[in-house]
Amino acid sequence: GEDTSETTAAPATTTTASSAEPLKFGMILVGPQNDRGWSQAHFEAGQYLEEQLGAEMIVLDKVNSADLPDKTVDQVAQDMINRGAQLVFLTSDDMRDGALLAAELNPTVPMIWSSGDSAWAEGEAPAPFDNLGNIMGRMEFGKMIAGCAAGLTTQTGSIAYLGPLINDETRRLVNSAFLGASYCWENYRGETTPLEFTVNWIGFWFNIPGFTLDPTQVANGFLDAGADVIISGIDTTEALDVAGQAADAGESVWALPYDFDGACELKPEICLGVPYFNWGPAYLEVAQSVIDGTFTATWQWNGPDWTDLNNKETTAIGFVKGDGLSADNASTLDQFIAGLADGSINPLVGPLNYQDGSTYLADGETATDQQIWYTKQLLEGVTGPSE
Amino acid sequence: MSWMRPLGRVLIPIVGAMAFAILLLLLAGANPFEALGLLVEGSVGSAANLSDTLTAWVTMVLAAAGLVVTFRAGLWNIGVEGQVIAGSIAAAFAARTIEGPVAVMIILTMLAGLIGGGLWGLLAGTLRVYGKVNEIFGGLGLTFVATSLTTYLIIGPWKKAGVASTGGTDPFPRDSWLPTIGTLRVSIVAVIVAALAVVAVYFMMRGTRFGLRLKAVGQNLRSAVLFGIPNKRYLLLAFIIGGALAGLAGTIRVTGFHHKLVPTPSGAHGYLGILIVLLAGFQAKWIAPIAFFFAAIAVGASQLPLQMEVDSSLGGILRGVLVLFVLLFGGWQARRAGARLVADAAPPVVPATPGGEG
Amino acid sequence: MSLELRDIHKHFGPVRANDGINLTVEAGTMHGLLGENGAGKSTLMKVLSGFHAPDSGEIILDGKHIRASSPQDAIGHGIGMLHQDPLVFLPFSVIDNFLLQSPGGLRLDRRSARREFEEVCERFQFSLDPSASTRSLTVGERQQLEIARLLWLGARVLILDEPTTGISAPQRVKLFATLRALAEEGMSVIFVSHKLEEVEELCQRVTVMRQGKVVGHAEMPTPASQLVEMMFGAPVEVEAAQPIELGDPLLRVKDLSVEERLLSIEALSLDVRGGEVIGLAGLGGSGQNTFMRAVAGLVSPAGGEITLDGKQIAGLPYRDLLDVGIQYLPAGRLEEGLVQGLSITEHFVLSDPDTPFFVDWDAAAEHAARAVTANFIKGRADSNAEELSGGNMQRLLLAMLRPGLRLLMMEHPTRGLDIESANWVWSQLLSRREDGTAIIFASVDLDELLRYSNRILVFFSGRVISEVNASDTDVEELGFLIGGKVREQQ
Amino acid sequence: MNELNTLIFTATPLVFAVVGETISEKAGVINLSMEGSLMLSAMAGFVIAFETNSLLLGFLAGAIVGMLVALLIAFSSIRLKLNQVAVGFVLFQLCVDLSTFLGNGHVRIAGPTVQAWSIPLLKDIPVIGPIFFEQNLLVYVSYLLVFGAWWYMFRTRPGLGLQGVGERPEAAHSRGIQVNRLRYIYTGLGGALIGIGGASYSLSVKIGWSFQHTRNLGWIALAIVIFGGWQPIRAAMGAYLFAGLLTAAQLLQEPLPDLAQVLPTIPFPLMILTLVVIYSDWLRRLTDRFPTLRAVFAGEPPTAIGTVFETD
Ligand SMILES: Nc1ncnc2c1ncn2[C@@H]1O[C@H](COP(=O)(O)OP(=O)(O)OP(=O)(O)O)[C@@H](O)[C@H]1O
Ligand SMILES: Nc1ncnc2c1ncn2[C@@H]1O[C@H](COP(=O)(O)OP(=O)(O)OP(=O)(O)O)[C@@H](O)[C@H]1O
Ligand SMILES: [Mg+2]
Ligand SMILES: [Mg+2]
Repeated sequence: GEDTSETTAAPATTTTASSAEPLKFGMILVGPQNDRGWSQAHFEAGQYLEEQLGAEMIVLDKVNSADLPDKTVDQVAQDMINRGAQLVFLTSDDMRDGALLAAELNPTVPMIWSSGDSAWAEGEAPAPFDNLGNIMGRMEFGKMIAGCAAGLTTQTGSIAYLGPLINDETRRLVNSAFLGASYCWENYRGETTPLEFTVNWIGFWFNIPGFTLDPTQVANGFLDAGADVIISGIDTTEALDVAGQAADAGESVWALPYDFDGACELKPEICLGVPYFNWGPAYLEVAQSVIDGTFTATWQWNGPDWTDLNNKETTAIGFVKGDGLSADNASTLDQFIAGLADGSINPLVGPLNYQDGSTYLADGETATDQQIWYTKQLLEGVTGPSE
Repeated sequence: MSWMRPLGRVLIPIVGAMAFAILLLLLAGANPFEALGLLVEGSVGSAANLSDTLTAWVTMVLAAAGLVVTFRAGLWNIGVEGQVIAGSIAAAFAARTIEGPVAVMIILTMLAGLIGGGLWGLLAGTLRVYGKVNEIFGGLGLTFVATSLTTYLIIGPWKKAGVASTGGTDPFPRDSWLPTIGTLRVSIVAVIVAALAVVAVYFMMRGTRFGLRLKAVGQNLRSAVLFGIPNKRYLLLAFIIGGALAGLAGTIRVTGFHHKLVPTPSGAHGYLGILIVLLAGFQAKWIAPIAFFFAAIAVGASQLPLQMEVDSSLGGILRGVLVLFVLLFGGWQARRAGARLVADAAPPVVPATPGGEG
Repeated sequence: MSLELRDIHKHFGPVRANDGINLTVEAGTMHGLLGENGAGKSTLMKVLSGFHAPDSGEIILDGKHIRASSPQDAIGHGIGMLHQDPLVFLPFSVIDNFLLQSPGGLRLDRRSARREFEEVCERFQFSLDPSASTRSLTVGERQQLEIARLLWLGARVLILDEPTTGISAPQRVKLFATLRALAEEGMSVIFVSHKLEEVEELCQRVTVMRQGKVVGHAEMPTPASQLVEMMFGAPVEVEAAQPIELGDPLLRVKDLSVEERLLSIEALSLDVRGGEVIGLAGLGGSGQNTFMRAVAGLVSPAGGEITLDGKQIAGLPYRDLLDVGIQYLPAGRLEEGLVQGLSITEHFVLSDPDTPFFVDWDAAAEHAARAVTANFIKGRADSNAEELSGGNMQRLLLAMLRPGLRLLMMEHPTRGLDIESANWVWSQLLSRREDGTAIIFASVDLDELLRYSNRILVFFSGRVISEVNASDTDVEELGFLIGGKVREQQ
Repeated sequence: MNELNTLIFTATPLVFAVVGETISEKAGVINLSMEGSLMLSAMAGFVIAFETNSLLLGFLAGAIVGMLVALLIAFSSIRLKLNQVAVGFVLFQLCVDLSTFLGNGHVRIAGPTVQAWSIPLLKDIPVIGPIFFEQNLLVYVSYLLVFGAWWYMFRTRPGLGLQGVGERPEAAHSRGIQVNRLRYIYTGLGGALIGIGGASYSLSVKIGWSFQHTRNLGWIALAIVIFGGWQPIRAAMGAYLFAGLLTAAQLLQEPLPDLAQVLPTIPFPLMILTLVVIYSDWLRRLTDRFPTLRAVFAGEPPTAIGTVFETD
């Protein structure tokens, strides 16, 4: 096949797509494109690009070594480039090595490794490829809102978090949910007994029976142990399914799924809401820069559009309230969101300790981006393993 | 011509399997000929695709060649999958801990893989020979143990610095990657190793006393003892050889393809090896072409969702239906001919029963 | 109940096992069925009992045509068959065996079945424990279990296919008494055997088969030589063993003990000289085979010494003993002796200790073809072992014996063989003596033991209860020794 | 308490599957396709229930799919004399791929689910009631199935015949049992139960359908059948034990984080260990001495498992 790397030398920023032909871009998904979670959110962002730019998406889902054993991530990227992709999105934390290799082999093709930190000069592991950028949403806000909704709703004072595998990102998100929940529990409900906040990790982004813990079982276990709100951190919707069943059986329980704005639809009446990624705007901007020939590899960590959390044109992360959230709590939640927006509420200010008692943020200290991104432990008050 | 009949036995089921796949595609509302064309183009349509196909071919051939040995010894070595994984783990260990020039690394990682796979085979063999645990169940169990071990290593001792991701370990140092030519991904070394293995197994089974004795052990353990064959030793040896070749496949998966240890390093190539050997009627001479066909489907199928909205599982369906039809058709033919069973070449499935009379 | 078979045909592939058989059995009689190996006797009986469906032919029972196309139908018509190897279920208890596929409702009533079982057993003086595991029964007891079951189900025609091959003399006496009692009650008995004296003892009429056809009927008594001539088409000479000068002491077993699951051998001692033939007698499972297997290194002894030509061999595996001149032939020819799926050529290659690593297949095929001719094996060099008949399997096994053996051990050398094959087997074995080979064999055929042995060891429950010179004893005495009578008297 | 209730609930699909496979293997047919047929029937069960909005039709579809796969194995073994392991293995792979291909349009959508229903009176029994009788209908059916299958196998006349067929088919035949017909029936029945197990996942325990929704659970079920020594009650206990291990994995994650992910694979080493113990001389000597223990410990596979029976 024609190999684009032979043209070499020219820096990525000079690649210009002819304006006559529509942009072709590749979208590499780690899970199924219809997972009602992480992968579907990316897939729909791709469709958004097609709509907005008349661009053409080449998509391949289930790109992981178990489900697609005979292609590696970099080979898939190469296939897409060979098919004419001028921009490739590699959309999982798992794709780090493939992304770096693909970027190295195709220095003129712009690529985005989502949720990664390779282009962050101040990050822990910057990589020297100027055609590989990163995009991530500031989901810590989404998780704080989700936590708040949980804290406002819980009757038993016990909230559970269905965690995937353990890394910086997932610790960051658990801590955010915990901070949001505690804030609302204490400040809006005036409770003084500390909130019970438990996390169990299943071991991977989604369930592989026999190897990961079974999220269905874990979610059931949460309910058995007395939790009445489950916050999901995994790619799929088991937490909502299980809570829905319990609710059907007459129990008062709720859940918050994750990643995808349509996730509540499976069981709206007990869904408190869903924090989701809206990759569209950032991806659109990148695609436009490729068309314009102005692409530069940057690390983006985009926050919500506080003026309208659910504006699909502008926000990087959002939160859709669910039918399970009572009207009172919904308005309290809006209050919390407004506080986050104007900065009057910032749960990520010290004093905060890690689980082992060591200091995370000293009294009055506001967390830096590095401190938030590279979260090393769960916080004091969260039950569950940190590593 | 001796090859005409087996060819005919394969051709009719191929047509049947194709018909089935076309039907499915029509049901899914896709153009079947475009899809089948894509399968071909995606697997052999360009040098890059062909090289990807060859990369898959190498490991399938190695696993299948090892299976010929264990099947000959009457063993349903379904644990081959675990042996591939064990080889991957051992090779990864070598690649991560030893430093050296490329040539040295090739030899050491392959040696490690041979040993790792061989030991995993030996484990199933020990359970079979000394614990009377049927190799089907022992092997399946050990496969899951090997997978657990992989996951454990990846999120535990071999995790990436600062990250506990199941995506895989850090890539190995470049010196332990199998060298490739230009931008193609296939390694000539790997292809040569696989070809040598299949030829060696062919001659071992056909022309040597070892092959004959192995067959005697496979057909009737008790008679074999009375022929003075060291029964246990042969059974264990078959497991070791089969496991070692599978382990070599595992090595090439990690040093020539993934370049790191991933949770499922085998990519189910061990399981595919079983299908290949079933299709080949347990004969070494058919392995290489059938494995190529399988590799082409595996690699070509990834183009289906890229180009049209067809799930890549279609490739697996095509493969599965094909093997099923070949088996069924063979059985039907044998029945019609009133001849002895085609599947006779397959070892009888008799789970090890406790000795004694009966 | 009278029975008539008309023009029965049954073929297996190209083999015409039954080719137009006509046979009449009168009510209340015992009818013998004779014939060489492969004559089609078992096939005919399986057709009669519904196990095999005939290709064509009629079965007439008490004047009525019946269609016994399944065992169920046959049992319904009162036809019951005792197979050569009793078809019982080993892991089940005796009572469950008794009940399996008995008529009745959904629920199993083991308690009342037990009562009925005990009644049947009492009638025929069988002593079977209903709750015992079937695995622990001897072949004779398994036969009794089957007979009890068939009678309980109302069998009026009883077929017995070589019922005496696996049982001892006292068990045989008991079986025959049972059969006579049944015949007196009006039952018809069909008795298949290779042993003329048994047929003479029991039957009123005999039918002789050869190559799928009936070659004649005879009213008993008929001289044995005439029956043999009908069976083989020519008279068969039984040559007596010529006495031979015994050589030096060869094998010495001292205080051998073996522990096995159902049996242990204690403190067994034996000296064998070159050219000597030792017969091992005893009920099935009394330790004869275990003893031979221990000497052959197939079972590891718990204690004791075994020396061959003065060299310690206890604990060595069989494959090493092969090299010092010990060989062992098992009773299960296809189960343990030959390898299904391998050709005769491949068998010869396997058995040749000097085969090089790379096999010369052309030379091997030539060698095998010569051996097939020399040993009168009916088959080709490329025939697979399982295609051979029982007698030819035995010929192949003997043809593969190594040259220059010191000690040959054999289980049931002529079990299931017709007289002609049996003679050939023994002529081969006896010729080995001349090179000083000692022979140890186990058999339940008392004539065989008496005719060919120098000495006979009688086993009972893992011990040698007596040792007799073959010339000093007779069938009667030996038979009762085997039943453990001696022990009881002591 | 609650945990035990959940344990029973989540183990229920496995209970159906292991009892089904036990019946099939008892008759001498090993259905190695279980991993695939469980998955395909989970898919079919969900899709049909969703499209028709009828749970009953969903379960029926699951049962039919499971039965068809099983009958294909029986057919190729009985009529075509093919090796059961070979055919079962191929069908495993084929069914997994088919489930993905055919189920792609119904991923992660809400469909009908089996609703909880407590048994009046029984649910009020202290301790036991809340664990066993505050479940759904499927769970109650599984209780009946386990005891029914056990009773049928070991306490009835046809049950003895079923065992005979898998133990020594030629002996069963000589007694007038129609061996191959029974093998079709029991394999089909076993397959249907596996299919109901699959549908129980998608309609009751892991509701909905997604890519490889029941991955590895079929293999686990196969291991449990062996662990259960080919006895329905013991097999069901194995299924509950597996669910218990999952619960334990969750509870132990905090104190023993490294162990948590290993626990779900324990059925496999456990199966191997069971087989080693079953066949050990040590156990044989023990049960020889105390025959009553045999019912508890023994677990020999049906002797004729995997073999072909020909009458002519
Ligand atoms: N009677 C039998 N039935 C079934 N399998 C058997 C039987 N005898 C032997 N085997 C099988 O053969 C294997 C080896 O048997 P055996 O112990 O006779 O070997 P060997 O050649 O004596 O080896 P070694 O000298 O190393 O002990 C056993 O593990 C068993 O699986
Ligand atoms: N199930 C079968 N399939 C194929 N051939 C068979 C089968 N059963 C018997 N035969 C063949 O039919 C012929 C008659 O066999 P049969 O067993 O009836 O002989 P027999 O008279 O009982 O011999 P023996 O005295 O050795 O028991 C033989 O050539 C035998 O090989
Ligand atoms: Mg016979
Ligand atoms: Mg040994």
